[in-house]
Amino acid sequence: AADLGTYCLMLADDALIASQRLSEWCSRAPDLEDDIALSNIALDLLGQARLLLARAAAADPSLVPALPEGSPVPAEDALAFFRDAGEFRNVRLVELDNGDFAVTIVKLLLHSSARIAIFEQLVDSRDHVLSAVAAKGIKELTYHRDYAGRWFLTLARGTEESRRRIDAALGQVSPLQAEMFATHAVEARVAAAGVGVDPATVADAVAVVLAQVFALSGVDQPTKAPLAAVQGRQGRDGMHTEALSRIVGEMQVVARAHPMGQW
Amino acid sequence: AADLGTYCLMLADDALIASQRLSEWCSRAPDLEDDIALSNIALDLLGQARLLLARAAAADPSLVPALPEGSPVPAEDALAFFRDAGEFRNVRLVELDNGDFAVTIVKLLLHSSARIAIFEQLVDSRDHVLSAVAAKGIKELTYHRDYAGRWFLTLARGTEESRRRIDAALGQVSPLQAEMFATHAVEARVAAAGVGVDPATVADAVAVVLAQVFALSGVDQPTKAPLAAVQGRQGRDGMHTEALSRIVGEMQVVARAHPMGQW
Amino acid sequence: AELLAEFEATISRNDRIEPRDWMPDGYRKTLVRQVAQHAHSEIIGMQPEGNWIGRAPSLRRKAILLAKVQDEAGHGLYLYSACETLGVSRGQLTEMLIEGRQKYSSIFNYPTLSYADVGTIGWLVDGAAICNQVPLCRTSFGPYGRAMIRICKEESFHQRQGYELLMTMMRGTDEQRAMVQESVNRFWWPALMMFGPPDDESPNSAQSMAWGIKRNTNDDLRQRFVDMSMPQAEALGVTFPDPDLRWNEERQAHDFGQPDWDEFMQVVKGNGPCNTQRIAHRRAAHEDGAWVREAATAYAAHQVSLEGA
Amino acid sequence: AELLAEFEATISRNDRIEPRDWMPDGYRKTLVRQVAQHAHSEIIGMQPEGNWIGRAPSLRRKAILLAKVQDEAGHGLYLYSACETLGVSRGQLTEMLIEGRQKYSSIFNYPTLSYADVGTIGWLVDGAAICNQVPLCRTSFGPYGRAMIRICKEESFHQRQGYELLMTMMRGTDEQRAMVQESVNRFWWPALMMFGPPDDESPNSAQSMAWGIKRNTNDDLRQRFVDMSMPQAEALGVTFPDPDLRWNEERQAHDFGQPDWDEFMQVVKGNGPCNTQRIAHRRAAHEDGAWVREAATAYAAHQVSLEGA
Repeated sequence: AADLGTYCLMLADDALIASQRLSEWCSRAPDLEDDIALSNIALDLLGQARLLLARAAAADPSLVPALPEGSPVPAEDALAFFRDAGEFRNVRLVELDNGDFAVTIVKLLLHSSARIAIFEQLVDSRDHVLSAVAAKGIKELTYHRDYAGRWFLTLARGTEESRRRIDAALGQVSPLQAEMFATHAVEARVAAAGVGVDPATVADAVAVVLAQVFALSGVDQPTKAPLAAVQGRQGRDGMHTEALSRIVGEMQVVARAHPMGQW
Repeated sequence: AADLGTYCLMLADDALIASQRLSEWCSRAPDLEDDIALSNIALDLLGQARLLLARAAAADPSLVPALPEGSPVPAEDALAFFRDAGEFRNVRLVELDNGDFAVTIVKLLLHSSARIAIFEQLVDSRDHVLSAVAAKGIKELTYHRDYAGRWFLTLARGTEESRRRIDAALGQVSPLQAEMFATHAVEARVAAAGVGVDPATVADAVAVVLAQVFALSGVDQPTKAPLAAVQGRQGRDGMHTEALSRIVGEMQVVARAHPMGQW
Repeated sequence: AELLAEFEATISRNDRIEPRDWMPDGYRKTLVRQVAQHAHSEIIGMQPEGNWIGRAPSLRRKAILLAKVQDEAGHGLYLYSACETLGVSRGQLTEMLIEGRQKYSSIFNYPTLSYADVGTIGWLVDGAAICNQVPLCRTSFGPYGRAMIRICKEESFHQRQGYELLMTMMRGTDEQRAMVQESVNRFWWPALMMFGPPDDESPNSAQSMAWGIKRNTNDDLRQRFVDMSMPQAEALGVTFPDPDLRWNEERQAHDFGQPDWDEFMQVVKGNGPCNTQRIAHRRAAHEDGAWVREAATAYAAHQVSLEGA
Repeated sequence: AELLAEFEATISRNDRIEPRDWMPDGYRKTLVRQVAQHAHSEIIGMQPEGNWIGRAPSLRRKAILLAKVQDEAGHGLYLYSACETLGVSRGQLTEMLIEGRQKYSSIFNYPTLSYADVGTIGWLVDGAAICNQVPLCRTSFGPYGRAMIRICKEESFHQRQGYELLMTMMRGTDEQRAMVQESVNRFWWPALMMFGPPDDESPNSAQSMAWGIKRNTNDDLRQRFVDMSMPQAEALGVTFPDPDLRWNEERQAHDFGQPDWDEFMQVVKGNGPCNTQRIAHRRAAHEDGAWVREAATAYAAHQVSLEGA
């Protein structure tokens, strides 16, 4: 149950931080249609995060930060707003600054491709909540990946400027890709228990999908080495980039000022 | 005493927020010498803020936010880190985004010019602490103004690009200038009591000094209308721009997470 | 003259004018101005609330707020489309907005300073907007009227959500209640200003009413809004910052004070607390996105030429 | 040959080589590489700590941190000046840094994740730097040696401040103590890596020692650092994350484990957790400031031409 809780946090935090980053685009996107699309994707991910945080809290109540007695803050919010940055379990890719639109598209493409592949196996989870979250999520993620893939192709084959930017974006984001497929001990155990998915098992399938996108776009496979771990620890262990404490600081500022608040 | 405390907060918050903004330049300035100079100015203003916050707390202890019993947080930090944005008394000019180097220089020029003129009268305050703060501050502020004035001239007479930017910066910042000289009821009372300075009394002198800088730089006097108040309220009343809650949120994040902490 | 007669007959039957119908130049111009201003208001209106998406204090509220701001983008989209049926493109309209040649609702030039503002904007600002807009569902120009029907439906939903947020906060801590009251104090007068200047100082109203573009006077709508809001404030447990506000038994309506019309004029003239910031934000988004829009155009052209080949 | 003999005599007397003196090309190149790397380390080193200036939890700590990071900029300035006496300009050095053609200390490619890191960097990272640098005060090249004297003095001050921050935090809450221990766990191994690879894998050491640029071997210095740090850790009440770390009575020194040299090589090769971020930050500052530096140059030229006229 502890493993299940932690595993749910991993999946939840990936979605929550990605959603928080995407929502930064709101009122800033290149066109209204993209403003709406990016908000929509942020909303989908936020929805996934909420279900998964609730499942994490149910599976292992000890994960939920203690709040003052009588606090009306629900478990999903206690987890989202009252954990410190070092307790977040997301991969580092989702923390990365939005950068320009190309960086955002590359992040979304790489992340949604990996997440779909995981969710496609997760529908068979012996945990019915995870299975249901996965079933619902696949449809959403397919839209996210299609949106990102369409823009990836468009930018790669658009103008010289957009091509330069998509290449730079791929160079910047791709070192963070490997971490998504590195098996964490918790993932190994929940996979063995038939509850979760070992992400290493989907790495090849994702690579094939992405290779198609790259080929269609006329873009070379990225070759940069993966971002190093810190003494073997990465995002899943709470070892993040400097960006996360800033994201979390902004996200939590109002909630933390009112631990007894109702919203 | 309540008026004196509030007045000290006004002078303190101007310095504190200006310092916070200037320190954002650290490791980002156009050249190492400017990195050092801007940090130096930020340090001077931080020093002024600390003395003034301590004076505010001594003059009116009720201003100091309540902390959990036994908290070791000193009064200056309680005031800096545990007030909400709406309790800050600084003028809106110091909150403004740093923008490019030209915006920072214009902000610094306008603010240091006004602050010097006020401090030059404040040395005669019947409050010995304020008088001493002013005496020490004048030397510091003179350096700040000279630094800003030199760069103003350099950018105005440098390249076409730098001229365009200094003009744009002046257009952006000058609407916030008038607020620095608008007499607040508290300022009127402390001035009448011989303790503080009515900023309206220095407006003309400051305008003369700035007119010289503009003339030397070949820049026209800015003509933009002042930024409107909100139902008569401005920064001195706690009515700020949207930027302040973000500045304050960042500044306070660690301190607020540890109300019983020692640093 | 025959065309004009037909146009006027349509108006007087309370029928819709459609894009392909003949219409007087003044009618078209007035409509473009009004619909564009309305569209711009939706788009600029994303900013004050969007300011708090990243800081929403619960995940449920974050989802609600994100969806709401997204709806505003959607409203902007319909309204720009309605405007395009009058022959002005979205690109042209955006240029006019960021160059300051077209206006948007002045309310969005006030800052949002706490999370309570999200609720207050929903309750009072969207509430005032609805008072203004419901009559526009019957406006004479078809695409505008139909857009308004859809928009009004969503706006009432937003208004209820805003009111519900405030209601929840009022059940919370003392700090939260104080936050709500402070927010209401700040937005009450600007909300009243949303109905425009008093009738005797509103130069364009008469013609707009004759053309069926506008259906009620500013003061009528303002009165209706005050009367509607008072019982809601009481239910919420907040007051409005107007000492003259009281029930007038004789008029069967509330008497109330006048907003600070000097401040209103300052904001309209561009000197409001956030005018520069709002336009700069919009301009930055537009300019930062230019390379993306160009890439999309280039890619589409390329596809067409491939299909042609 | 005569020049070389004179040079070698100076070195063997432990005297200083000055910029106008003749020196072998290899000596000059090695020096430029080392001094530049050191200068870059100071400048890049501003970032990990600068990351916390805006969030310093007390005004006193904010002032201390701001002054410290400012000192690092000052150190960078002296060292770039020392490098300029060898004929390479600051602009050239900066270009080489942001193009990745010159290195800086790998330690700065680790992220700072809590305010305790400010203390730990002062204590362990500055501590290790001092161990490396104190011998350099006697280095054979005059401008470098003199810069190092000044820098070492300030670095020990920083080290004491860092240690004092940690000491204060350890007297605080349980959360603060945990924060300190977590930070020490993260920085211990990277601090040991600061002395470079083990002597048998350090190719340039021998020549540098012969030239009097370097005065001690990597392993010597690393041992000295461990022996110095252990009692400090005990006084503080923290442990180091090394199960092999213990006092060896026979050697009268501590035995200790080896850092993960694979991770070290990854970081050196540019794949560390923050390499890209650090260089991108430096590049952005350099590029964003270009117009300012150009304006200063143009203005200075203009003034000169006015004076000439």
